[in-house]
Amino acid sequence: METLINAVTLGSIYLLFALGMSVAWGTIGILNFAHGSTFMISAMVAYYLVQQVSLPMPVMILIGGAVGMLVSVLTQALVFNPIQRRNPDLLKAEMQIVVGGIGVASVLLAIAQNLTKSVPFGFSASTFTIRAYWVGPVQISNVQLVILVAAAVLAGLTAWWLRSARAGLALRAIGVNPEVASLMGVDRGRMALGTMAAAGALAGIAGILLTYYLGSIAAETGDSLLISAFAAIILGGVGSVAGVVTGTMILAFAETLVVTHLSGTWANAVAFGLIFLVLLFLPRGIFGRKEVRRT
Amino acid sequence: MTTAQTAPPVLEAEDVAVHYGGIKAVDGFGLRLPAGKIYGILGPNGSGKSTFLAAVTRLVPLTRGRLLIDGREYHTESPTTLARKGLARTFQTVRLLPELTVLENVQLGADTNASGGRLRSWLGRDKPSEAVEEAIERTGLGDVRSAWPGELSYGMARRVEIARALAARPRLLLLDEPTAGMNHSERQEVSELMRKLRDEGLAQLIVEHDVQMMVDTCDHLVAMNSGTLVAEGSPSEVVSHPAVQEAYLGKRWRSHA
Amino acid sequence: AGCGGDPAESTAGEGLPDTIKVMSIKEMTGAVSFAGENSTKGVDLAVEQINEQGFLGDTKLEVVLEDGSDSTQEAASLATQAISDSSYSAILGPGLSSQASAISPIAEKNQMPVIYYQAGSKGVLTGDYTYRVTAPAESYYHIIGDYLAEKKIETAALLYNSANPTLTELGENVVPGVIEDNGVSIERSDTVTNETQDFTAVSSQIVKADTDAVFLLLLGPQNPRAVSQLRQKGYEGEIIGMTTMGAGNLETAGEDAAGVVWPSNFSARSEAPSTQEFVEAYKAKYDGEIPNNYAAEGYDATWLLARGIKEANSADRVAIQEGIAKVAQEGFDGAQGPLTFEGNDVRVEGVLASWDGSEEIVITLDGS
Amino acid sequence: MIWYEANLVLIEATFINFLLALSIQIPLRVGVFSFAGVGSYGIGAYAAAILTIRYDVPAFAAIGAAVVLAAVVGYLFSLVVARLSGLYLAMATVAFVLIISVLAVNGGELTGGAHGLYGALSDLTTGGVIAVCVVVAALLTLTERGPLRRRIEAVREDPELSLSMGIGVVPMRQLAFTVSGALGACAGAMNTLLRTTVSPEELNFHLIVLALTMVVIGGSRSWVGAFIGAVIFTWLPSLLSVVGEWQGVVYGVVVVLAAIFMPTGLVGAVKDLHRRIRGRNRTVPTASDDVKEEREVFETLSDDSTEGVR
Amino acid sequence: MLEIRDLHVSYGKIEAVRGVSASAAPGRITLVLGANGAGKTTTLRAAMGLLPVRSGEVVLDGTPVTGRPTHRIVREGLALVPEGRQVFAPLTVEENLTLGGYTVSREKASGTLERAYEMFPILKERRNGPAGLLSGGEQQMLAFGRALMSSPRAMMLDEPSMGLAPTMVESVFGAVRTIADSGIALLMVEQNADMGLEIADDVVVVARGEVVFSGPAEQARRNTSVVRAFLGEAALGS
Ligand SMILES: Nc1ncnc2c1ncn2[C@@H]1O[C@H](COP(=O)(O)OP(=O)(O)OP(=O)(O)O)[C@@H](O)[C@H]1O
Ligand SMILES: Nc1ncnc2c1ncn2[C@@H]1O[C@H](COP(=O)(O)OP(=O)(O)OP(=O)(O)O)[C@@H](O)[C@H]1O
Ligand SMILES: [Mg+2]
Ligand SMILES: [Mg+2]
Repeated sequence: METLINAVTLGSIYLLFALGMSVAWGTIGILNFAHGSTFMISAMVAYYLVQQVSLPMPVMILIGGAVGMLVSVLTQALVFNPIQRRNPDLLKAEMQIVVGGIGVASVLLAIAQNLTKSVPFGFSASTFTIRAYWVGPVQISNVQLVILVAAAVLAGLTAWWLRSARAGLALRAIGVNPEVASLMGVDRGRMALGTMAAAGALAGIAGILLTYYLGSIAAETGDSLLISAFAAIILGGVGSVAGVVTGTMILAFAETLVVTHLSGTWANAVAFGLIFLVLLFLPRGIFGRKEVRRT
Repeated sequence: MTTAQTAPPVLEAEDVAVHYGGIKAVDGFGLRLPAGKIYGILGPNGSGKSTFLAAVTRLVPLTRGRLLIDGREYHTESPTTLARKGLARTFQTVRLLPELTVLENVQLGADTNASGGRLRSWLGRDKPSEAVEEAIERTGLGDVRSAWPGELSYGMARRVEIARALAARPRLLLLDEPTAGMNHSERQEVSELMRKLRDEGLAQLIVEHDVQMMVDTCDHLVAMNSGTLVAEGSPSEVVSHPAVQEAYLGKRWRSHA
Repeated sequence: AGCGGDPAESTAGEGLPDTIKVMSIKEMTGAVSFAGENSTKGVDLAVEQINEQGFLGDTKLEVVLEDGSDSTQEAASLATQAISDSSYSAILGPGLSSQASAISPIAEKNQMPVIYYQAGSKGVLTGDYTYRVTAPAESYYHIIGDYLAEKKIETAALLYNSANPTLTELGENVVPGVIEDNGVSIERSDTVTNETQDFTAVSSQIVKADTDAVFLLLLGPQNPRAVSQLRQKGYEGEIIGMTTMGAGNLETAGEDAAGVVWPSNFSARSEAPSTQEFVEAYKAKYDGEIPNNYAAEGYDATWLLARGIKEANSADRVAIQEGIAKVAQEGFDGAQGPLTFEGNDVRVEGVLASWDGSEEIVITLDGS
Repeated sequence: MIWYEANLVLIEATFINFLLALSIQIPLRVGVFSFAGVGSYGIGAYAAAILTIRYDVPAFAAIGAAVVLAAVVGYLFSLVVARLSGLYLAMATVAFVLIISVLAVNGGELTGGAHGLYGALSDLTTGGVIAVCVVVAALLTLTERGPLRRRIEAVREDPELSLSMGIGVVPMRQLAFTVSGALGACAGAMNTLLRTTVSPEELNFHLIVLALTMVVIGGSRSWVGAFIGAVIFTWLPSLLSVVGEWQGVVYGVVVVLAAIFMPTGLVGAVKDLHRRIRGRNRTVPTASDDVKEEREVFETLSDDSTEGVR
Repeated sequence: MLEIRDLHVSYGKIEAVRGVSASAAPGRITLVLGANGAGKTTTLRAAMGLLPVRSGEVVLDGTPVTGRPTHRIVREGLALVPEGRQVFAPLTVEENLTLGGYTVSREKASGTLERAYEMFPILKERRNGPAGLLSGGEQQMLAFGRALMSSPRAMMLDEPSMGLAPTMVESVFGAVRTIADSGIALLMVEQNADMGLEIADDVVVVARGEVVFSGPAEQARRNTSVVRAFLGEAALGS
């Protein structure tokens, strides 16, 4: 039972992290490799602030979200947008965007490594203290609760927005063919900026919550999450919120089970082996849309 | 041409069906295309013409039916072997390779049956073959041979498609709306080209919505609707067939007949 | 290279040139820059002392710092540059095993003395020319024994990083040996990898096993996380670690980490006179900053080299190697206390360090 | 000569990285987004190390064996992932790489576990490495012109069209996986023999990222691109050490600028320039006389007015 | 009123359009004719802001829209049915149509949606299937229906009859006439000159990037011989 809670919490963290990445990728077609660094930089800025003034958790979350949003918007405006402008074909631009993201990630990582010397940092200066509660035989901490609730609410909101709002449809249209989307009156630049802002905010929030939960993170933490998130999104199927949720949870469960019952060394092998197997049977992930192709 | 009558048809399709779940794109359609003839398929939008061509070229799996080239069945063979047997086709949408010039796109068609060993054909010296030059000349692409596909207007791009198919020097040519996007005089040029090719012995199967051109060009028309055959015969017979008139032809043609 | 100090022309015993140039390859940027940074401070202090004391007579020791970052290729390339530049007499090597393993064969082949710090993997010291000033934890880890006895520990759990060679060696062989030698039984043994961020699941398991102690053999940044999460999960037993707990790594865990102990090759609180001398000098040079193990190792590496040079009385690489070998045979007192050598690898007595919630202290056991 | 010796490691690394980049580029050229080449790098590295350490096999025999092994693995892998495409395939290949690295960590005696293997002393020289690269580049040149190039273009851009033109898409892809495996293994094996060690740490996500960056920034259509990418990303870190602690930032900025301003890689950028120059000299197939004639024809049409005609 | 005045468009050094002028008044259809590569598509795309305009002006109801971003031009009330269908293949038919009405209110959109379905029943049948699986002609209908959804003031059609069966061509042209009659200005590029001329009010003929004739359709219909000379014998049917 406790393993279940632990796994769901880990899954929720992956989810918070992967959600923004998945939305940007599945709609406007931006696979942002700087997502991990955005996440980390948000936590780092919040850390430096909380060293100055002791802040409560909600304020920290707001700060993280704001920093993430800012970083992400800047990345879009300065890197991805110019790439797309020069390369109207989304598919062709995809690779450039990945590499551009890698570049941004190295910039952010280098800054953070320089400032922190890769020594882990945490929010022990925040006014928030972790408490654990016993619910029956199960122990759950207040951070875990916040994470679970945040993940559920944010994923729900995202799903609802993508499904019901016309903006969600417009985003998907941009992902298919930006030029024709603009013929429909969709302002691609603004939509892309908005999406990246939301994705960045999600990354920032995830950064703050994860730091609270783990106690500390280091400059490199974002990068290791990136692979997991990428894997989870693919596993679930790109472009579907249900897919990310499923993907992150499966990954978290697999890892947790392996760590507790087998050996941590094999966690990666089992998790990725699982993804590999799933893909062999479902080549477009669990909830992935089939490719529309005909002669 | 007595042999043409006794020899088996170049292409024979019998009771072909292609179903996608509940959608029966083709549902029991067939034809026999003799050597050196132009056959045309007419039919409303969505009646299954393109799907039939895809089935014939083995690009989609058959739900049922029989396919024969020169009297030999080929349902299990891959599309690649068909190409080597002398079957070439164009697609309804323009499918040029953006990073090759017009000339190279056409050359690609000729690569299929380049003479000499495979190794030589892959690695040997590369000069546009006679077939390529001829295809370019016949489709009037001389001026744009070194252009990139992205720089072509729609109608020009369609010609490159035709040239690419011709460069393979096929024995059987399938054309899906070859003249869409061309104006009448351009269509006539294409029509003339097809007839000339027929006289040289090339069997052709054309899908096209320009009825006038089809009547002028084809030796034989087949009309389909909802995946099945509704009429078959000489062009004049088919265009005056009531079912065809009802389902397919516009007022103009109805009043004609 | 025109001046008389061209080591290529001088031969052993011919006396020392005006300056002896040494390349220091350290990780100044990238994921382990904290180690390079601190080590460099130790090196600088040692160089300052050596030159001020006139330890090498009129000869000055000149250390050229190069950044090998966390890249194997960079470090190896720098080493080749040093080797092909005849004005360099030796290399103060990097701290990552991967870098060191790449440099060792090159150094051996080209007869260039190299002194590493950290770099605990097996493949690092493969020949005569490579030395290491960080004692492997296995050589002093047994000092935990008394602590186990005093705390009456009977059962233990083990959590180690199995992707890191040093930690794997400890987790699979050394620590279980030490534990069992002291009559403690191992109830659980879990592994994590370099990427592991979340220790909650494994913490839950350890808490469930309810052992008297848990041994954490993890990377620096993983330590505070694992400690916090163990405590959050309600673990109340002893937490015992290894040197990666030092160097301020537990700081972010704050109170949660209070009482964590680990056998260490170095602690600024150690009572060894040579250690205290070093600590004082270090504090004086760096605004009262307390040195950590990386600084001490950098310092000892530099002094080992200087002693070797003095012994050789030459700037020649081969002679220096022989000089270092002689010094190693005798050992000397350094920042880490009395140093002895086993082959080319250093040995120290070790101290039992602990985190008291805000800083690192040394534990002296009064029992038995 | 001094320069050569001092930078020998980087010179060797350039060629190794060149082969590694090719192992990503070859599949990309046929439209397959596969990082399996990086996994083959690991296979090759370990195979060569084991053969050299345990069996004392001569360098080129060890490399050859590693290459054959990885080529076979690459081929089998292509059969397994036949149904995958795009980034889904990319993920599967990333999984392949990570699984190989986990296997290396857990390989016990055979792979030396987390320590890896060391002491793989061999007689491989820099000259040997360069010779191999020259041969590879020469062979690849043959795929970049004439019919083979057209086939590769076709398979990448439009597999279905390729089929209908008699080009076997599946064999082409399998071939790409096989060649990619061979090249990756060659890089890994030679690197191990030059450095005499291999450790599982080398096989990580960063190696994938490095290989991808080299290809995309150098150019993904020609081996020249891979080579340029290898040169840039092998030497850039060293060159950047002059900017000191901010080198990581500058490195990132360079990557970003390249991604923005060279959408088709350096090689592509040069080609585009060439194309533009050529385009300038090409005249539009237009003769104003023609238009005049046509206009005259229409003048007769508008007998009473020429309204609207310019 | 849509006016294109003296438009010049180049691809790099190649001048594809050299001073094309054309206009469409509300309720009227202007037919643009011209051979392959004459520059028709280029003109429409440039007017829509999809290509940079070198010189010249595009004016919609007195407001110059030249050089504005495409989505702004759409909001001004100009719509384009692009050449070659260009439907959003992975989106469903209904989603494609909904996107067409992106700039108008939901109520208005649902009204036009019904109209589009009435016009093309097959679209209604397939409304939950991906647009990319439709046949060529069905996609053309979808593209046309999608443009209707934005209830534009002026509309440009690039070969709307391409790939349509004769009956469908008739109904599309019928629809085009109806739309024009409802007060929308229409500029239509068509290769099907004879049927195009039947519903057109004005004609512009383009050759090699220049206008060679512009005048009322009536004139062209009267002087069939000239049009034939230019467009070929079959241009006006037999
Ligand atoms: N892969 C597929 N999945 C589902 N339905 C399909 C698929 N391919 C074709 N269809 C449907 O089958 C029917 C026949 O399509 P096809 O393209 O063959 O028509 P067509 O006769 O070529 O029409 P057009 O003249 O418009 O090109 C259409 O209704 C189409 O939507
Ligand atoms: N991207 C491009 N780069 C360079 N030249 C181009 C480009 N697009 C079109 N052209 C050229 O511009 C001219 C006009 O093309 P456009 O597509 O406007 O013709 P069109 O009148 O629409 O022809 P069609 O009836 O065949 O569609 C042609 O000569 C074409 O080759
Ligand atoms: Mg069709
Ligand atoms: Mg056009």
